[in-house]
Amino acid sequence: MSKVGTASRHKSPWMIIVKRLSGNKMGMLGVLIIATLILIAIFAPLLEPYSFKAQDIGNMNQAPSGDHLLGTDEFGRDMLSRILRGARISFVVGVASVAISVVIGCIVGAIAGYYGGVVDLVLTSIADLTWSMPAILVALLLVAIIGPGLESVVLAIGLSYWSQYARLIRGQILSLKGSVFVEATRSLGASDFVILFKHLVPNSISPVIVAATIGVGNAIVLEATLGFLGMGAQPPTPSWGAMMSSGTAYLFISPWVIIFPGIAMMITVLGFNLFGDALVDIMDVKNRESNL
Amino acid sequence: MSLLKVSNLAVEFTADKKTVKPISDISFTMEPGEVLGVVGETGSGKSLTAHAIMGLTPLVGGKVSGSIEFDGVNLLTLSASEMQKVRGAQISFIPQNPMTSLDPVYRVGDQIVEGLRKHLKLNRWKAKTLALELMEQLRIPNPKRVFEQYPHQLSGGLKQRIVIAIGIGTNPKLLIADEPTTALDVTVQAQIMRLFKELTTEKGIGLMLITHDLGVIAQVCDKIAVLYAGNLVEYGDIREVFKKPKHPYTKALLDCIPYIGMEKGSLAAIEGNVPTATNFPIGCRFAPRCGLVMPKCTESFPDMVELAGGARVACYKYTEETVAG
Amino acid sequence: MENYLEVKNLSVSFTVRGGLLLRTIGVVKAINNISFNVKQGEILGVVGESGCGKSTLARLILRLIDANSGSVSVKGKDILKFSNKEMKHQRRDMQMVFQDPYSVMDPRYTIFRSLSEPFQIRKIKHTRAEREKKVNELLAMVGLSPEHGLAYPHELSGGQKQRADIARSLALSPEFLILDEPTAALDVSVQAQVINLLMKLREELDLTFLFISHDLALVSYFCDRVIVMYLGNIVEIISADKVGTHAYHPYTKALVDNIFTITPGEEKPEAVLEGEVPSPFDLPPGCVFASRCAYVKPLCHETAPVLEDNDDGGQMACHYPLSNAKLAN
Amino acid sequence: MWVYVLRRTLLLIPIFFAISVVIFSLIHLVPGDPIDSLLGPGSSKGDRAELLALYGLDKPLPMQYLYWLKDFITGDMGQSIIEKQPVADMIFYNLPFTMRLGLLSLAISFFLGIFLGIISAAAKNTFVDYIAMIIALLGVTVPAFWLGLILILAFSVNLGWFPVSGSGSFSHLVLPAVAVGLGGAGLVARVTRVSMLEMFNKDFVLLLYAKGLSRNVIIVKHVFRNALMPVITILGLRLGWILGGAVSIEIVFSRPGIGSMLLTALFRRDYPVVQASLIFLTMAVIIGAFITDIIYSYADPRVRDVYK
Repeated sequence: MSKVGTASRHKSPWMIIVKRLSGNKMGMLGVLIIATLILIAIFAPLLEPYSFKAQDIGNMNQAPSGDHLLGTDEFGRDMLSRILRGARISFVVGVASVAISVVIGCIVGAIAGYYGGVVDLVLTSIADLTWSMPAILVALLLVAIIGPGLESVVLAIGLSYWSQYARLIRGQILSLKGSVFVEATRSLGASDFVILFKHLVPNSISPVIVAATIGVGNAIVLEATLGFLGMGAQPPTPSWGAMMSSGTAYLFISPWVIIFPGIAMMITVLGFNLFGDALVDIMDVKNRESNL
Repeated sequence: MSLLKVSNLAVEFTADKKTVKPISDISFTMEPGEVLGVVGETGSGKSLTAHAIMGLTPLVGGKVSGSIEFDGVNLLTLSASEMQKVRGAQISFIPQNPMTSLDPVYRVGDQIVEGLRKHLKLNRWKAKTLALELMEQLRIPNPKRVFEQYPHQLSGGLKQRIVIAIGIGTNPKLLIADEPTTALDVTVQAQIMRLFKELTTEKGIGLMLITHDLGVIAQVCDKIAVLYAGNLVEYGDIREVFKKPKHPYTKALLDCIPYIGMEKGSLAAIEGNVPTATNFPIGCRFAPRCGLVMPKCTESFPDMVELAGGARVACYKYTEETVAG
Repeated sequence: MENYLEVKNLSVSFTVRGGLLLRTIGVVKAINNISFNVKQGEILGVVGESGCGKSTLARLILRLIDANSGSVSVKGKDILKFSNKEMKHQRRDMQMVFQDPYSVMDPRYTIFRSLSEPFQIRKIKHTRAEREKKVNELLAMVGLSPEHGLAYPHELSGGQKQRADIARSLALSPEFLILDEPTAALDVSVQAQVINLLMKLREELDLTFLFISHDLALVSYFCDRVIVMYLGNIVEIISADKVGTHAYHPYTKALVDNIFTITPGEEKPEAVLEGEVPSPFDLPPGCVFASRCAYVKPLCHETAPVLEDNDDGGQMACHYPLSNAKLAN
Repeated sequence: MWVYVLRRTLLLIPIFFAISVVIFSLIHLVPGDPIDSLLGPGSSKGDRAELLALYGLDKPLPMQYLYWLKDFITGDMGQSIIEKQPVADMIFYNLPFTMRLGLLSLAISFFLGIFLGIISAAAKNTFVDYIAMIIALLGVTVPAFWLGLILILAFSVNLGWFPVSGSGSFSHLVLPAVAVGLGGAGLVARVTRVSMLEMFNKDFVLLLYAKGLSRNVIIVKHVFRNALMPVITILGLRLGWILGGAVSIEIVFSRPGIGSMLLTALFRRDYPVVQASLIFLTMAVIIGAFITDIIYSYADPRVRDVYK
């Protein structure tokens, strides 16, 4: 028998992922962007040069300058401060709504995949129908039902995106269900519960992690779009979407009110996408739908 | 002139600043019309050797060194477009898995025609006629119908015949077949091997048959080359090698194969595992598993020596004998 | 010798569905009315080409798939009638070693954890030290060291993984093992290691084996008796030492003749089978092998032969079994 | 094959019912009703009841649905409560604008996406690949409305090449279609690249090289042709995602269309309009997905056989 090496050299799948990530430049850039965003979200009040809601009638629609690095909006509020504060909202909305989607999606997907038959047919049809509908329409309608406000935006986005996770988990479980190690565990007399939660779900999780990472980016974009259409967080909450929405009226006078929040959002979403794309390679995810 | 003369063939891959050399120091020759069996276990580098000769290793980032003289021309000096004229025309290749080796979205007939048109410069009609003739020769039932079918509509045995038709249609001088029957059932395997032998003999095509199955080699080949962990360890006439294997590895390998009527308890095993390219041992790579290991086996690699009768073997047991004798 | 396992008239068919409304496209009789016995302590081989139903048979016996009809009796009790609870208990005694060592272990578990799982599923309470001792014993039994227990499956070679799978199957001290092509994915030199290991374990632990393989030479070496299957049917049951010389069924003989032996230039009787295995959908009446048989006669296309005893203590399903004289030619 | 197409077409009918039921019930969950906004202050209970009866809002919900369905099938989609004109007229006025925008965006998504995907897969890990993938990534990460605003700033305000807003001519259509289509192009490019790279590793590609075919022939005739299958699948599934951008884009460019009509109606709680436009948008997406599915099953011989 050849030597397998010492205990410290055995790498669990998780350790391999961390090691590979550190060698992936684009992935590390994504991690850096996300980490910066988290820090900004936490420390926004300390970083803001001005109060994000302080109005300054004398300095309305100022172009970027030494005083106001990113200019001011139609009420003379400092754009930089508002963008920093907006990071908090985007991050919270992104993570919270994805959490809702993932929980719903995983439950539906696991049930559909494991039990199959009519249950599967019904659940999959619903999920496919939801997935093919424009998320923005679903979210708009839901916000209209629940009423405006940040919480309802989170809920609406969460309910618009669950189907993707359901499809992923279902596909994974279907392909793993027939695999040899599941059969081996079953032949030992293991119960459905043990097989589903100790083997199938943990082995299905990689594509969900990838999808959720990129999903945070998608949720941030959807929140901004809702905000832009006036169905998101209500003023004076400094959501990036709402900022751009109120900025459209002054598009030709003060384009920076539109440009900078958009760039902030672009970098954020890019960060989540880069990280997610890197995870596809690193975790060796085969499912093509996970990073769309 | 030999049909193929491979000298000091080596392939290396570089990834993450680490270089691995899965095959090295491989030298052998093939005469026109000869059937050479290349045998080895997982990681022996037998498929890679075939890919290197076909000029397919650069596709996956492998760097080839040494020389591959085919019909007097060193293939490694040819440009990409010159090599394209050799591939599929003078040297054909039958890949490992017939089940997945055909493009799923084109009719199988068109896939035969594609190569014929490219290399023989035929028009569509002539190429089709020739393809149908080939299919007939390969005993494909109802060739006209099969021509119109897609790969998923054919059985494994039929797909393999189509792949063979693609290979021999251009009248190559050398056919390299990489585990052509491994994915098939024994009874189908026998049909295909018989076809192979007939066709190559009839057309005088040299055949390099790569397989892990010593039984197939014994039945079909004239010469045998035994690879272990990326090195050629023994080369010789098929009857000689099977009757009197020289290298301890060849001998041990032959003892591992069960046969009908074998006495219980007489199956020998080679202890240990085949090393992989990232952890090849120093010296003779078989030394850690060899029953006859000597101190110098683990120090340096033994050179290939030619014994009386043309057999060649890389083992210190024989370098000493030849030096002494 | 006493029978450990008795299989009687076992059948299963699979319905293949397709299209939008999952209409039935066809029915495959994967296992068609099969009966045989496994004697206590013997190694019974099952051999056949792909699609003959040998792997399905293994899964039916272990109730990983439900049979349509028939019975599987272990020591006289029909386990197909067992309740789930009784079956869970029964599984202790009957384990399986799988074909593909590359995917038989959960890739996220260390070998140690995979080998502990049988005890956890059985709710066998162990202290940490006891569990470690038990697992290390299992590893030692199959020629692995405690060090291998700390590895993840992807860090082991195919042969080592197969040893680990054998250890897993032995964890609950079974009486009976089904070996489903345990060496098909391994190199010959490693195959020999595993075969020798299995022979040693059988001696030491007094096991009964059902060995499934496509390799007739290996089966005839390793087993005591051999079942030859073709398209879901048993065509012959033959003593392993008679495979090469006393086959009654033309298919068994064809398999023997089609093996490439390692003796170069040995002249083979001309017995290459033409044609391919017919589609398992809607098999014609009569003998399943008739379409490829070199000795076919009109009767073969009309009625299916049944499995009958022959003079050599085996059984065959053939209207015109090959006489010994014929084989001698 | 035709039987399959027919079966799939018939399947659209239950889907239509399912969708209409869901949308109908969801809309009646929306709090507040348009009657309040129609009634001035100081109006009596009787006025209210009269209006409710006029719009059929006093009946139980399932009844309302059946009435609505009967009318809808006969082409009567009711009256807009706010605009006081038949919903059908509003839909048929707005629909062509959205259709034109949608089709041109899809064309941009498909052709630009495929182009970027092929060149980046063919030149994997080179400068060209990185540039193509950055464009694709930007397409996916940037919201359509923001891109629309930036395009206005750049091409209308600064360069003056295209009109800022409106809908009269083809030049009005260019910027909105680019803003919507770039997101789809990013998606298509990424799927094309991944699926082509996957195809490069298939066994059959090795045989193509061994046949002596040139790399370009292999890439275009074989690898791309095979990679197209998953691209079509994903395109069908994500049609809604690609066209979702059109809703906000119609607002940005002040274009008429189902999207902007829906949004206005949603704000004013104009049920009949919201309902009809949601159903039209959703059915458009589903019919689009249905068409791609038919194309897919025709293009892949393996799938074609299953449905024979």
